[in-house]
Amino acid sequence: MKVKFFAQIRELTGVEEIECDLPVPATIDGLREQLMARGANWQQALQTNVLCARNQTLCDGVTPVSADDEVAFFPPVTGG
Amino acid sequence: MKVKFFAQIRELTGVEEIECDLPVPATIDGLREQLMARGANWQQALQTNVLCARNQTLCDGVTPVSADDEVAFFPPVTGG
Amino acid sequence: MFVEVSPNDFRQQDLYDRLCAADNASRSGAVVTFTGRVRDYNAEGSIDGIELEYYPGMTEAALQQLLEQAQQRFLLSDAGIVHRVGRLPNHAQIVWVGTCAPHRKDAFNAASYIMDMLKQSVPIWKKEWANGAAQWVAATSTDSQAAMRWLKDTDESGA
Amino acid sequence: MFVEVSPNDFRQQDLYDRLCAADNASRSGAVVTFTGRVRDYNAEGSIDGIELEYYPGMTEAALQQLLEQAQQRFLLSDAGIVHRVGRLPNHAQIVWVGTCAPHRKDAFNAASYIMDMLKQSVPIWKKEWANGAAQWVAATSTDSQAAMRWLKDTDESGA
Repeated sequence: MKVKFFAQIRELTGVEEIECDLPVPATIDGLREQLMARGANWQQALQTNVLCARNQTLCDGVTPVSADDEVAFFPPVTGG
Repeated sequence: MKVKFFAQIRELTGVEEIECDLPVPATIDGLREQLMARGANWQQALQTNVLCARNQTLCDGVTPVSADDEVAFFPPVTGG
Repeated sequence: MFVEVSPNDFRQQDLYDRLCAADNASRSGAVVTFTGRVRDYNAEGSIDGIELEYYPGMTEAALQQLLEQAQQRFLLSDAGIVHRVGRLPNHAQIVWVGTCAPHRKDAFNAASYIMDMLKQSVPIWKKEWANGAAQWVAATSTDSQAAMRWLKDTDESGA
Repeated sequence: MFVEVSPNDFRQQDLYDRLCAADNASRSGAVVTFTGRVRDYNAEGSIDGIELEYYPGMTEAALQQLLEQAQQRFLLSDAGIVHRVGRLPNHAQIVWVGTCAPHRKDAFNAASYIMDMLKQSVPIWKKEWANGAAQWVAATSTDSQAAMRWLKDTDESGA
């Protein structure tokens, strides 16, 4: 599945977008745990104050994900 | 003194502006009485729901007037 | 600050640029504009334009005083009002109010306040045309004398 | 209704004309526009412009949803949002919101509502530049998840 990162989270992970295997469990929280295992910077980036979207719609940690989803992690918004 | 009329009051009196002698008493209400004595249309025009200004500043019936003042009578405003 | 009363139509860009021309206005974070236009109906049915009468001199002074009062009440960088008079067809622009402020709440609230006060307390009178005849619009304020009280004495303003 | 997210600057007249182009919009009595611009300071001192990041696709969809929600909440004839992204210098235009309505209260309230919701719930992230370095702006909302809740499920909107 395609996973995108924005703002502080993009800068901390050092990537804008990656391809990930379907996590176990196949939920947003499962994916987040899998990503945080990649290293200290990933853990820092995704530990707190993170919002997520599945297929460009805001979602929760318990939201299920499937292989063809686009998931995104980003901090609280500060636009306008 | 110069006296101006606007909107419905201008149409009822049939004049935009007239020269008047200083009324007795020399107040807005004195002037109004003097004008209303001119005829039925004047009475109708100035009887109710009339605002007045002395030298382009809103004023009351008891406001004194002098010979070189500009006085105006007009209905409640409906602009914008 | 600027105030203009004239029969002429206006362009949005010109008034926006004029509002923002002052240095502190050009640096403000928020700009709000309001434009009022002739509706093609009233409570009774369709109308065929309006006609606005004003009191040259007093109307401009009242608008100017209104801007000063808005500046005392809200944190504004600048503000302007342009009001047309005379015969205006349906959908024509009637009035423009622009406000510049460091923060958007002040810009919104000031523009809204200016329009509310303008409607009830600036010497402008409206006729509506329908079926070839024009009828004066009745004032909606229940106590128009009270509504215009703020114009009586400049010392009372900004209370 | 229109939504646009782009690095390009915009002209007030163009957006006003675009907003009023629809037939029912051109006949509306009230038009309100809000323009947000880069302030040259923050709480710490002077800054040297900002940089805005967005989520192409999701940002536009959120803005579109916001307009639909405003139309359910207020009596609007039309509305539009244009938001710039990328590096923007001090005093540059950032965002434009325009609303058309039969009555001015709806136009004012809808524009103000759209800006409030946009600030707390549309995927855009801001960096401020100062002394050659850029710092992400911290979100002001105490519960940002709750603030964005309305974006989760379109069925919940307009409640």
